[in-house]
Amino acid sequence: MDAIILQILNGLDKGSAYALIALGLTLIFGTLGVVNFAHGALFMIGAFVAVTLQRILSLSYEQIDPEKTDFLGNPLKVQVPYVDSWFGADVGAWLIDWSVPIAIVMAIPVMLLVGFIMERGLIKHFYKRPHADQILVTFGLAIVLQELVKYFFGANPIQTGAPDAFAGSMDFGSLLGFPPNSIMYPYWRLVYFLFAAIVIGGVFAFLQFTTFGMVVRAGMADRETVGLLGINIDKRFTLMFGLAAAVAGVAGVMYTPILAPNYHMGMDFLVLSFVVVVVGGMGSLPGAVAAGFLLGILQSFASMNEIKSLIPGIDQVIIYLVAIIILLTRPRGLMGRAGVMEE
Amino acid sequence: MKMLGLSKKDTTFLLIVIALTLLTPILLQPFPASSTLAQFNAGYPDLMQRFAIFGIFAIGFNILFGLTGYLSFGHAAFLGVGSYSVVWMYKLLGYNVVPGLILAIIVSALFALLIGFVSLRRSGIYFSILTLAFAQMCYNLAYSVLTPLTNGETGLQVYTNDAQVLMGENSPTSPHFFGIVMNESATWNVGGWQFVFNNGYYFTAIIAILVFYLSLRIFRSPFGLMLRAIKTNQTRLNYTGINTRPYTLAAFVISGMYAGLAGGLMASMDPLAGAERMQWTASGEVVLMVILGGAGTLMGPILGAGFIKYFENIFSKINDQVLHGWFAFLPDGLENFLIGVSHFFVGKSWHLTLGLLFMLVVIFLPGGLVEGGQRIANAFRKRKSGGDDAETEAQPSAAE
Amino acid sequence: MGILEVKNVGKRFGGLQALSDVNLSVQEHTVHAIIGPNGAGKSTLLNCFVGKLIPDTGSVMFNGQSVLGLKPHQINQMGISRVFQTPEIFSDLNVLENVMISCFAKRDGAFRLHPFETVAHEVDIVEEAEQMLIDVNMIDKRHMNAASMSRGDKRRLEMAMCLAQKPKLLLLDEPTAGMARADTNNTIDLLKEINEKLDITMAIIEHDMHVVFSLADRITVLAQGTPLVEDTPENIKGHPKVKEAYLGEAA
Amino acid sequence: MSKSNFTRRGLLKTGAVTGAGLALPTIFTSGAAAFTNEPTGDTVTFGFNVPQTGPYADEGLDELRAQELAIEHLNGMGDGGMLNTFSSKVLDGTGVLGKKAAFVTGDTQTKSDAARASAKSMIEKDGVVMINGGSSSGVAVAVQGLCQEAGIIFMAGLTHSNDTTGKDRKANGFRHFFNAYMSGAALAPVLKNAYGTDRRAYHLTADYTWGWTQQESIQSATEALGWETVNNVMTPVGAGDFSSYITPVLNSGADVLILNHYGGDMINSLTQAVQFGLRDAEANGKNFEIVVPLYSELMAAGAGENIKGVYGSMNWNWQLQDEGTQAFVKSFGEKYGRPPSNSAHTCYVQTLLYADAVTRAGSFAPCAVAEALEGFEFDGLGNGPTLYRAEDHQCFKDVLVMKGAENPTTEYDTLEIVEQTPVDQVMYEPNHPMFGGDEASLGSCNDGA
Repeated sequence: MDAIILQILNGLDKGSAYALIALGLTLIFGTLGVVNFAHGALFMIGAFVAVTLQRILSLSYEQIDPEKTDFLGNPLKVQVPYVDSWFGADVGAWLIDWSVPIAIVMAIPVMLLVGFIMERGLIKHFYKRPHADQILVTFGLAIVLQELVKYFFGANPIQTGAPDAFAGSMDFGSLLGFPPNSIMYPYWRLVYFLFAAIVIGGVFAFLQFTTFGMVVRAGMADRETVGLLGINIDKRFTLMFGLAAAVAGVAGVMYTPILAPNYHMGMDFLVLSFVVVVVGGMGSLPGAVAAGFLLGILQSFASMNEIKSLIPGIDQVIIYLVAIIILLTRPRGLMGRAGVMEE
Repeated sequence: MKMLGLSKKDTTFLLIVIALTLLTPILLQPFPASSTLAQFNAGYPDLMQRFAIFGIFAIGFNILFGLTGYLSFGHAAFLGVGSYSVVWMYKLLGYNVVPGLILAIIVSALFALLIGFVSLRRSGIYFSILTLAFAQMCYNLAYSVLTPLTNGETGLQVYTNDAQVLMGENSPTSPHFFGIVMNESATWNVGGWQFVFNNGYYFTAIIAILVFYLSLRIFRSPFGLMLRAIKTNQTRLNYTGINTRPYTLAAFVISGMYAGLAGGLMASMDPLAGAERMQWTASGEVVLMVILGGAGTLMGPILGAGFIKYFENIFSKINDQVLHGWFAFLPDGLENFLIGVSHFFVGKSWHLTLGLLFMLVVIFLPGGLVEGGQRIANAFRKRKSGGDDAETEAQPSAAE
Repeated sequence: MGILEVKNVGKRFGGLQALSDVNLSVQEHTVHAIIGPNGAGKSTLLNCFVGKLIPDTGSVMFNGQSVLGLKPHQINQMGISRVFQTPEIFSDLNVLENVMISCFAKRDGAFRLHPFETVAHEVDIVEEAEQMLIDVNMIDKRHMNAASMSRGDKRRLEMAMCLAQKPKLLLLDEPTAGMARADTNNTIDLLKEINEKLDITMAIIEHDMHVVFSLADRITVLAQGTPLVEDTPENIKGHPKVKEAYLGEAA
Repeated sequence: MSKSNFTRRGLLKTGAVTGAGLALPTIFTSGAAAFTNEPTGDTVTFGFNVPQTGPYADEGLDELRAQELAIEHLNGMGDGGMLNTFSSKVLDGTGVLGKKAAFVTGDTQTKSDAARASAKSMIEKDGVVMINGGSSSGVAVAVQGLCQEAGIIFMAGLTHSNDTTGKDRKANGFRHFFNAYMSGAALAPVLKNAYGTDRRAYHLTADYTWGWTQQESIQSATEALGWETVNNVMTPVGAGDFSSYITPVLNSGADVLILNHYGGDMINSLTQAVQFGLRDAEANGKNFEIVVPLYSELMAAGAGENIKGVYGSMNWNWQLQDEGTQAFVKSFGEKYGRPPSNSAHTCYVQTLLYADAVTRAGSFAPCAVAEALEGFEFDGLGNGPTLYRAEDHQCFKDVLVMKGAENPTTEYDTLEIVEQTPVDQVMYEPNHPMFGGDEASLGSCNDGA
């Protein structure tokens, strides 16, 4: 039983990441009608905003420590972060320690800006072009973005830990009446799940309760009408794209302590997130979220030894198997509408 | 001049393609071997073979995507299946490529029939994701659980203790076609140039010409017309008494067989079948080739395939040493600056250049490289004739 | 016994009874119009004929055979062609190719694997299609891309595609919707000509009374999913029930 | 064999081939060369085939640095590095057999197909006489097979699977790097001292050939100590999130987790295992421990603090104090501002070993070179006395057992050397069952052409 609850937690956690990426992808597709293969790259850029902030906070000057020697036998140059000398060692260390949560504050404007530039500079010219063109141009962009990141940050994963305050695990089982220490779950993963829930809730509330959201929802239901509503639709599209980029970006920031970011993490998530979106039903926000969690949980269960020993390799194919079954039984995914992306 | 049931225009076109293909070893070797530009020569057997093989793959993919508009993201699965078939035939029978290639086409057709039958129940992106899912399952399983069959990460290869029941005393010990050994070449030295005529290349090239001819026939056939009609308007086709499903399935199976043949040829040139051949990136690569070259056109896929393979093999090898060689005549500061800039685009950053080129081509040449070629041709023709007859040529039948 | 016999057809969408108890008989070689106010169920009924919808109750017999449960292409192969409200043509192909597809469908059936023949060598088909284009007066446009034509020409092309199949029954869904008066008159003339020259039955769904009364031999008036009356145009014109349900509101 | 197997266009670069007017059949057969890519000009070209794109690009970059350095040293530039400490003294900084050493590079992308494509292009287009480098066993086996067919020498880079010199060994292929069996054999005594003999191990294993041979080796080594193996779970390569494989570990009755992962997989699985509190947990009344059989500097850098106190093994480390190591670290450090990684070391050493063998053999012919390498005993290249065993072309030398440092002073000393396991303890028979048994054979060497 506790093993199952643990796998559900794992699944929710995986599902959070899938759902957040799929949410942004669906926002872009639903409103702008653009298939964005660079969405994974936005997730990756978000993660590297956290890395960059950590690097900035750790910017150091060199101090010669005559006591020690470096690998060539010369006196060791010790790196002292500027923040340490400005704010004192304690505050400095705290800032570096908390770089991931702080990066969220930074990531939102950065990602909005990235989204705006992408939409204004490139995507807007592709609204009327065939989906195949959109795929090719955004795929090209994704490659360019990840190669730039590789150029500056290298190919090796970069560790960006969670703040020490979130290190360790919470005794989740005792909340549910299990004996102590039977279900331990890392704080940061719980934080990630809560964070994802908040972001998803926020996006839905935004769409539900604001005028802007109403226009967007109207657009997702019927793109023609948005045109009729007409008041500066361009600006709204840009904003929409920025919002989707920001959602992907903060999802990336928060994921860094779970998965050390590297330059190709966007590509790794790309295929998966498209499967999620399609299983949920193209253009359906609730569908994307539901499919994200569903696939996350199923994947976790498929990874259990008991199931793997019955069907070897099931954990490697479960996502695809589920996608096939769902698409064959529900022609347009879980919550898709007719006619979207079927021509 | 008409032949092989083709119109005059198509016959000329085919003859040009044949000539270009057969002369490839010379055409791709424009720089003398001692010049610094020899780096850009592409006339060595492996790359020429790849041009032909990926040309076949892309031509086949174009029959599905270019004509019917169904975008498969899983064609790499057939490529892999084809390769495994050929290597297994090496292991069981011997190094003659014929049994393997036949098996590759049959097995990939069966796979395509199965995957196509299921996936074609849906259209649009749902179809794409279904094919992707099937291919990724094949890849993941081939990489891990199916290792006894595929030799996993290492790739399936021939061991000395394999059965090889048809191997005679004097049989060649590498892939051959009834004694014509694939990796043997003849070299021709003229002046500073050296041209390499490789058996394997000509074997793949002749097959490529054959399948190109087949695809030309398909494009011009009533079947091809129906496929183009499917892309345009399935509703009308249904209400015109046409059952579209068998047409799309036939197109899917044909393109799967092309892919299987291409995979088989890969293993015929180089007796190893790796699982990465089935990964989604490999499926994506052929999509890019076709779109980059010009989907739905006859030459586009071949151009796209050549373009991407050229980049992968030539640009990735330009390292600092080479750059220094090129810019050595410049003053030091400028030399270092230029090398620094080049760093972004060549050697380990060749992906970046490829990504940029994708973007540029799609932005400025929506019809792919073929459209670029047409524009240039039209510009020339306009200049010649004062721009009067360009209009009639600008509207070729969709399958130009 | 008509060529198309509709008996007790009913169709429900959720809470809405779209069709109930529809009985209809279209006689061979006649032009039969189905009219009715918006939402009367005309299109639903038409979709039941062509296999897009399957009625919940009743039967639809064409030439003595049931069409229920058959796919659109199977029904078409039985001899029913359909013209859409907005012309459905192959816009990426040229005009001649559009018509040739119909000819191929007529000759080769729902599916035939013919990947190595050459379209240009199918002399019979080409001639047949060109003759069709001559008949509809479009032969000079045969190499034009279908997408670049005027709406009237697209309609004419669609009609040609249907006629090229030599259907026994031609279904027309508001063939003059959105057309200018001149175009409408041209279409009426074309349809009249077809009706006179060819051995064909037509069923028309139409709003435009001008069209209906110019063409129809018999008229069925549909209201709220049920046929109100069925009669000749002369009789329908003065029918009180029709006036009440349909013409009345227009008056 | 009158026809050439692989063409030698690279020769032309050397300007040795004179232009012939018209093609004649005799030219087509080109039987002039004694072996593939026989260098006839005043330079000889080496092929460095390393990952430049993909997840192991950084590792490939470091290998390239080392190889460039080796070329410099061979040509008498720089400070000579390990040439000064190498026990064989035939290399004198005047190139190789009087020819200047040059190199070309290629991108393996860490994919067998791409690696073979770039290797073929080096052989066919650039006329290389040997290929060196790589960072995965799949690639190594694939390229080794190619070099065997083509008739040139393959010097493997980082490849740790038993198969490379086991069931997939080839007469033209040589491996300096250590292997999974050696890792297990070297780690076992250290693990025994640190954690005792009464332990229960849980394995997470990357689901591909290297993972399996690694797991098999470490399992047999630990079981020989008396450890029990609770479970062995295969994880998909590139899984990213390993949480669903890690959560069952704590309640499984195991008290040691062995991560048979490499690269990004290892960084993620170790980080996540630590996140899930495995390092702080107790099981069976003992501290729960994690072991990572194969370490690399880049993995250590990527995993950061999580590796503290975690045992693993390496082929070589820059912190070694012998003369050869110091010479190499000095010249590498001065050129690139960082210490070399162990895969860089292997690639550097392999280049020197090849050049040395050529010089001793007096020929570039692969069979002559192979003969010179077989059974070659040397010292001064950082690993102490080393033997290139003739039967399987595997180097035998001491193996380093490493531990994540508790208080690293710089980003380069995150690992510390715990022990240098002597070569005798990691020795095995050439027909060991894990290495293909009696069936495994080198075949005969191939000169090509």
